Amino acid sequence: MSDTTLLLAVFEEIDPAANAVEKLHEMNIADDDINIISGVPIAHKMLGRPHPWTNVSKLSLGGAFVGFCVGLFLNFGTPYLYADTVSVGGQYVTPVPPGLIIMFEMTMLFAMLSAFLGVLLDSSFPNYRPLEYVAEVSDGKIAIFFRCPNGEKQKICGCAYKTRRNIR
Amino acid sequence: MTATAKPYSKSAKTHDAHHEDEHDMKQYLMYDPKPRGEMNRMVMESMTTTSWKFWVVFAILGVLVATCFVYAWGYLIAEGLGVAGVNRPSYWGIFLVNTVFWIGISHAGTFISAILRVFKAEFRRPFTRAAELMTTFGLIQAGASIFMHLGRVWLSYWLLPIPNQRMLWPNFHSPLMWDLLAITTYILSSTIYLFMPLIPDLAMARDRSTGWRKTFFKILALGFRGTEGEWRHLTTAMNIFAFAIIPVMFSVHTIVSWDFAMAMRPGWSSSVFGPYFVLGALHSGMGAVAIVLFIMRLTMKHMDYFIRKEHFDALGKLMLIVTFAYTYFFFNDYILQWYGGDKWTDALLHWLEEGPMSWMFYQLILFNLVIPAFTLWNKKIRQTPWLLALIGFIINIGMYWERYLIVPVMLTINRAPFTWKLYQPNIEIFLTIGTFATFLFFYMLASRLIPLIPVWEVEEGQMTHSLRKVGKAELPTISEFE
Amino acid sequence: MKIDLNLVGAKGAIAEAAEGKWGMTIDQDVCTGCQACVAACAMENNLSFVGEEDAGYGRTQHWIRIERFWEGEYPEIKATPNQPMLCQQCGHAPCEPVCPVFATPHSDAEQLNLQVYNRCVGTRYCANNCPYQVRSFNWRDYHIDPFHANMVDGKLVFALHNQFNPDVTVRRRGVMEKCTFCIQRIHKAQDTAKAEGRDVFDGEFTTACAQACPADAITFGRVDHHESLVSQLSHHERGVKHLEELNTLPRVTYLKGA
Amino acid sequence: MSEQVSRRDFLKLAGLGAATTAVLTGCGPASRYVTREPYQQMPEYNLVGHSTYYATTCRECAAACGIVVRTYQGRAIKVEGNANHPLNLGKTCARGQTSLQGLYNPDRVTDPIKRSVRGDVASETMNWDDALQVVTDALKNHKPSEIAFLLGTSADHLFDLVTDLANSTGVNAPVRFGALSMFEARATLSKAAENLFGQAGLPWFDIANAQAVFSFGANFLETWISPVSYTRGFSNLRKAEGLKPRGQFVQFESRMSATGARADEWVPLRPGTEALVALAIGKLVAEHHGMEVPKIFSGVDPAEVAEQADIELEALEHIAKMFAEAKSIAVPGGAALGQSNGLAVAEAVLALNVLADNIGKAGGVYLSPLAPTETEYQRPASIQEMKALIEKMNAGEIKVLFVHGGNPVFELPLALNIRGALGNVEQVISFATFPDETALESDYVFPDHHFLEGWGYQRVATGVNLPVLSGAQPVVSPLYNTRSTVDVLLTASQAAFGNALPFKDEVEFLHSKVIALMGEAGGSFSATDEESFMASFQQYGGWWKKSNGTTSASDSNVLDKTANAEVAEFAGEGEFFLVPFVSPTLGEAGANKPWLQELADSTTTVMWNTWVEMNPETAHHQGIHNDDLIKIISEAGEIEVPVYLYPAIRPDTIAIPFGQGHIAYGRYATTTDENGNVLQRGANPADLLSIHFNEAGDLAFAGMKVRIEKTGRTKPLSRLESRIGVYNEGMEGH
Repeated sequence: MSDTTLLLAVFEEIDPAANAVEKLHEMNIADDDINIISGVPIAHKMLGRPHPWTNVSKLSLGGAFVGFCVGLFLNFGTPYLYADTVSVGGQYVTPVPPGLIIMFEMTMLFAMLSAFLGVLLDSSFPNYRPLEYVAEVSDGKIAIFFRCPNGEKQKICGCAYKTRRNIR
Repeated sequence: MTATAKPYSKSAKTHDAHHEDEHDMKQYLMYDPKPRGEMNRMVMESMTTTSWKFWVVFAILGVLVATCFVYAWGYLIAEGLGVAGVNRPSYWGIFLVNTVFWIGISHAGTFISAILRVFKAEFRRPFTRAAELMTTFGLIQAGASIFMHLGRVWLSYWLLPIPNQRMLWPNFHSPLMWDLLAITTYILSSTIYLFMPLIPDLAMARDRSTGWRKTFFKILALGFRGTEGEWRHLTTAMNIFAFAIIPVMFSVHTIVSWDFAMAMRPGWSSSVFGPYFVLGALHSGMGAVAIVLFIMRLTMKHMDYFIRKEHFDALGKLMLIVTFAYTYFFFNDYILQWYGGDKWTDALLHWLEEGPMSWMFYQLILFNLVIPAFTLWNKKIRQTPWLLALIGFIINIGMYWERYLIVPVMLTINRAPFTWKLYQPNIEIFLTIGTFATFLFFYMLASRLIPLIPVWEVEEGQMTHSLRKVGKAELPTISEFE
Repeated sequence: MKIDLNLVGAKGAIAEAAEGKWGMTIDQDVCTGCQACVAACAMENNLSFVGEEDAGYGRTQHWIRIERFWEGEYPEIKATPNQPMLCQQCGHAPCEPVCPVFATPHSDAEQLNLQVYNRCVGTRYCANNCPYQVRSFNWRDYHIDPFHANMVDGKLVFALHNQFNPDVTVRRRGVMEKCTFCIQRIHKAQDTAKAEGRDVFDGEFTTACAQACPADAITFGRVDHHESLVSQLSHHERGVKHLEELNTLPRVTYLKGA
Repeated sequence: MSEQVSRRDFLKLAGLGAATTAVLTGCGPASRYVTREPYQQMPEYNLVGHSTYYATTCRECAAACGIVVRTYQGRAIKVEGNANHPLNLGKTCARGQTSLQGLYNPDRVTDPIKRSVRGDVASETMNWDDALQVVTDALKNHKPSEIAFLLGTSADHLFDLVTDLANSTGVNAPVRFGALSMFEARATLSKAAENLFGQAGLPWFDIANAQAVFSFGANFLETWISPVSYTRGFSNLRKAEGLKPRGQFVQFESRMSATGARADEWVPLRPGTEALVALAIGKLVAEHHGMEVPKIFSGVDPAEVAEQADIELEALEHIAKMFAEAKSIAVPGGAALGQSNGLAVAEAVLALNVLADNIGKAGGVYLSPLAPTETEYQRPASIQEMKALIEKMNAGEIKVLFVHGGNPVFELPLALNIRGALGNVEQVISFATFPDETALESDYVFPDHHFLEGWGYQRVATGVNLPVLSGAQPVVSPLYNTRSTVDVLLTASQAAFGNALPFKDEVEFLHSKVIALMGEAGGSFSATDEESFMASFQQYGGWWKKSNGTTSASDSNVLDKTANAEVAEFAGEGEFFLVPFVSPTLGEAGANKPWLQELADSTTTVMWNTWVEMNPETAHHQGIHNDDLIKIISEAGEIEVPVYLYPAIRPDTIAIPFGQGHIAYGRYATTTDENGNVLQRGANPADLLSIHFNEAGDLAFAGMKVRIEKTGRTKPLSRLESRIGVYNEGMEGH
């Protein structure tokens, strides 16, 4: 790490930011070394960035399956945990229609809980350690952090419209 | 973007003046953009500018919470339900009226934020948060009301899907059990759904505050910065929630209606109760949103910028549609009972229409069907905030009456006419005041602690707007980022 | 554990043997409405009295009540035959499935509706769903209201508590209760019979209400033993089940008409 | 004998345990209700967890039903009927069932007390030695003629003891009184039997074996004379068995009673016309049979009677036809006898039975057999006799009055002013178990045991065609520092008069009375030695003859008598006939049993209060609604009662139940305001009664006209029934 420098560029508008990203690409700075922070969710296509990867959907799907199984267990499993089944109102011990309700609710609950869990895991939330950040992004500016070899710092700065400061 | 379209982004201001009607422009938040920093400042100011009037109201509510909620509930628990008005045959009383009512209120939040989000209805943006807060706080009141209703609330954990000491699990045949699971699902998911879009705004507030507020926002913002990945995870999850929470929302109120409809009782046993309840919930929820928006606009600084006539207008249209849909289901339920000719249902209808509570029945029709249907078609009325709030208030009274009629008044009539007794609320009145006070108390507290306007969503909306020239006219177009 | 697939189902409920085990007949033609059954039930089952105000408001704790209506106008007016209404111990009890905590399950052994007081959390759904409206809820701690006590040496002494039947639980506030067909007497008789190596014979015991009834309007016993008196009476041509159309399979047969 | 005494001793031991361990602990689970009995204090044959059953006799009314009390670890748990007892055959009424709430009533008098100011609740506790001295002094320091005993209708052994005392020392013979006997007009019934059949006593009506019952005001399914026995009779009447058809039942009365509510034909005749209607039916029946109309019936014209009675002639003829064509029985009773012509009513109705030729036959009228140990029917005092006693008291002829078993201050008409008369008595000593109104007006209360704690016997006056002496024994040891009045009187009289009553204690006295039956043939059990006989007497709950002991009456000349065919006279001004009736659930003294208060009245389902029944049409014209508090004004007094719009009462009649209106008698019989002051619960119709008698000396309690005034206030009545469901209130269009 010591041979790289973290640089920050802050833009008011999307178009210059997109140009800057393009320039960085031209300078052979990999997408992995660029981190863009914005106050609104800017689609990756606008800045010419690769599609960000996320686990949220998969986790949610997995949660849904777990929830379905929990519902299945609650309705069709628990009544058989006793030696004698408890009968009520002449109904089946494990009736299907109410079971559908239980399974639906549990599926949705677990799906949503795990989607949220996915957000937390994927974004490493909560995380209170200081990380590269500028408060201006929440005023609508777009910040581009990028990592470049120490030697190319000047060159890049010359190309960039503006350099505020680097972190670390 | 097409060549003819002019972006309505921040730089639009610097463009040559459009000769648009200024007044008309003011109706639309999206066409009246301000820089993000300015909006941030306004939202932060609205949160921190507190007049003495606020504290007076807040103190009164605090006293009401302490007396009508905390003390009254403690008294109820200590004395037993004898201090309430429940009796045979009205074993259920206002507590369940309140439960249904608050769950109904809570539906508007989800409806506005999830359905309108899925259908990309732009006008939703500035008030999704206010509506979602209603969902969460309304559900808290609904949950509290259920617990007030229980005869032995200290044993309510026996309802949880865990085995007791003797390894006995709860009974999943019971609609109350479905209800418990559905409401739990709903309260958890809607709270998360409130929280996720709030994270960027909390981060914004974190960056703009000092002292204890900074710590508070820092903890709640979870360390959000706004990286591409964070946005991606967040928006993905929000999309999942938006789609998943809609069926959950429908299921919750349907299952609430099944608490009644599953019972072997005249008036209750109706297959239309599910959608009827859902529409009723939306009806009262929309009305409540109108009231909340009106109050926010009236009392909070800068809110007249964010909440405009277009929002009241759009809300009014929604309310009108819901009114028609509600009327349809109301009539559907009524004619089904009316035509059936069953002895007991007949008696029930007589009771509703001629009994001592018939005034409630007629007010229901007037407040829920007639007044909204005959006023909301008028654009002027829709665009007048206080009028819309008033109509929302009337609808909510009507909807409260509807639940009151369904729970204790309908319970009076059963198949054992020897037992028919009228229900008269007792301590429930105080506890009802208590739940309303608690709701408002929480809401006022929240208005000081969290940004009530989702600034990033508003900005996102403004960024997606543009004017497109068609012939001589310039028409707004909308595109989503995704 | 082997799962019995007959217990899993989506279609309607399984019909329990229509007759059940214990049953009762009430001859409405001879019932005089004297309230002896109500008093006997109260004494046997530790029912609490609720006082004037609550009683008038529909909070009486009667497990059995005598209903009468009017027919006609003066002077051609008649009181309808008295109808003692108590828990019908339905085979398909609407109260049972709606309880979220299994506080009112069905006894497979005795084919009665049980009420498990210490499991009850007081949702009162069962009472709403009872078409006969025979469940009563403990709205207050009636039994330990200090009004009934005397202060003796600085302590509250409830003289009336001496009368409590030790075989029956005393209920506190927040709990639903209802007629149990005097299940404590059923069990006692069964225990005695078992100890003596025989079956319970017809008429060996009866419920408190039937025992007290001066008009002998109430008969209790095994409806599944065809030679028993109650079984024969319940097949009487005057026999009617209340709200039979609801398919609740009530175990109480009313002998109507004359 | 020693066997019983020793058992009594160990019962006492067990009771001590009960008293000391019955103190409840503080908060906790439901188990706090369980009080435990130390093992070492259990009677030797008691098994822990097993119940012991004792046979005794119910004294909630004078009928003397046999009961079996289940006891458990020294506590009485449940009253059951004594299945062997011929009167009630194992059945009980609600008042018998709740007698345990009398035993364990929190308002019992627990110690002998002395009251310095009569009528003041304040009193001081005494010990029994001082109390006995008070009684001894009272007996010793007064002339025997200045000493009087006012007893209740139950506890026959006490009555016998005082009678013996009167016979041997010259004190006034005991006077017995109970509100029930007043409202049943027992003296009238007894007098009618004497006039017609030559023998005083209560007739017994075998309705079970009749085919049609015609009751003139007799509320035999509620409180009348022996309700459990008559209810069984009614049940058997209704049950069709084999060739026996279901019996018919016709009731004549102006207000539908719980008994009338069960009738096939309910005939709301104008009060005072019962005798005429009975005679007219007799005439029509005779004509139906084509026989010569007997002299007794010949004086009436059915058409005129129908008009006087406000009924259709066709209805009368229809009823007469029913009477003629079935095995019929006519029963006189209740309000019909409590009128100026009550004796005529009783005679006319009994004459109908003679016409039906059912005297002494199955399904007919018997003269009740005399109970064992009885030489003649000893009926309670009529109000005329009570009035004589009160006049004696007012004249200062009575210096000491002993009161036991009744509550005359509450039960007697206010117009008799017994409270004032007590003021003229130097010393009033009450033996009350409960702090009732009479005890409040006494100088001393020396509490007797509750009947479940005491010994005794009770004679079955009527209700079964067997002579029955019903035995009583303690089922629990006395809860409080109470003492049997018999023991008190034995001790005191021995101190005052020497050996006037030579018995060691109550048990020895009982023994002396009961053992006389040992030699009688045909008894329900037999024994060769006295101890076995007494043991069996207690064990079976009494002694009775196994075969029919009814005497057949001579009815030869009855139909040739002349009947007094006139309408009753009514005292007072007003537009309404007043019908007071005994509350079917409370009886005369049930108001302090909370569960009796909470039982729904059979006809109105009202609980915990007094109501006045009024025809809805009348009320509508007067602008009176349900729960309106109205003032009822008679020539003797006025009371305020809430209205119950009762659809089955004549428009010119109002009816009020007797049983409530206590200002003392414990927390359940009274109410309290928010400051804890004791208030009257309900109202007492006895306050309205003016003093007019029928020919037999019974009060013409139903022979009054009253007027009403609206007060503008309301008092909601607690009803079990739904006003919506039963009366369509709030659903007029339905």
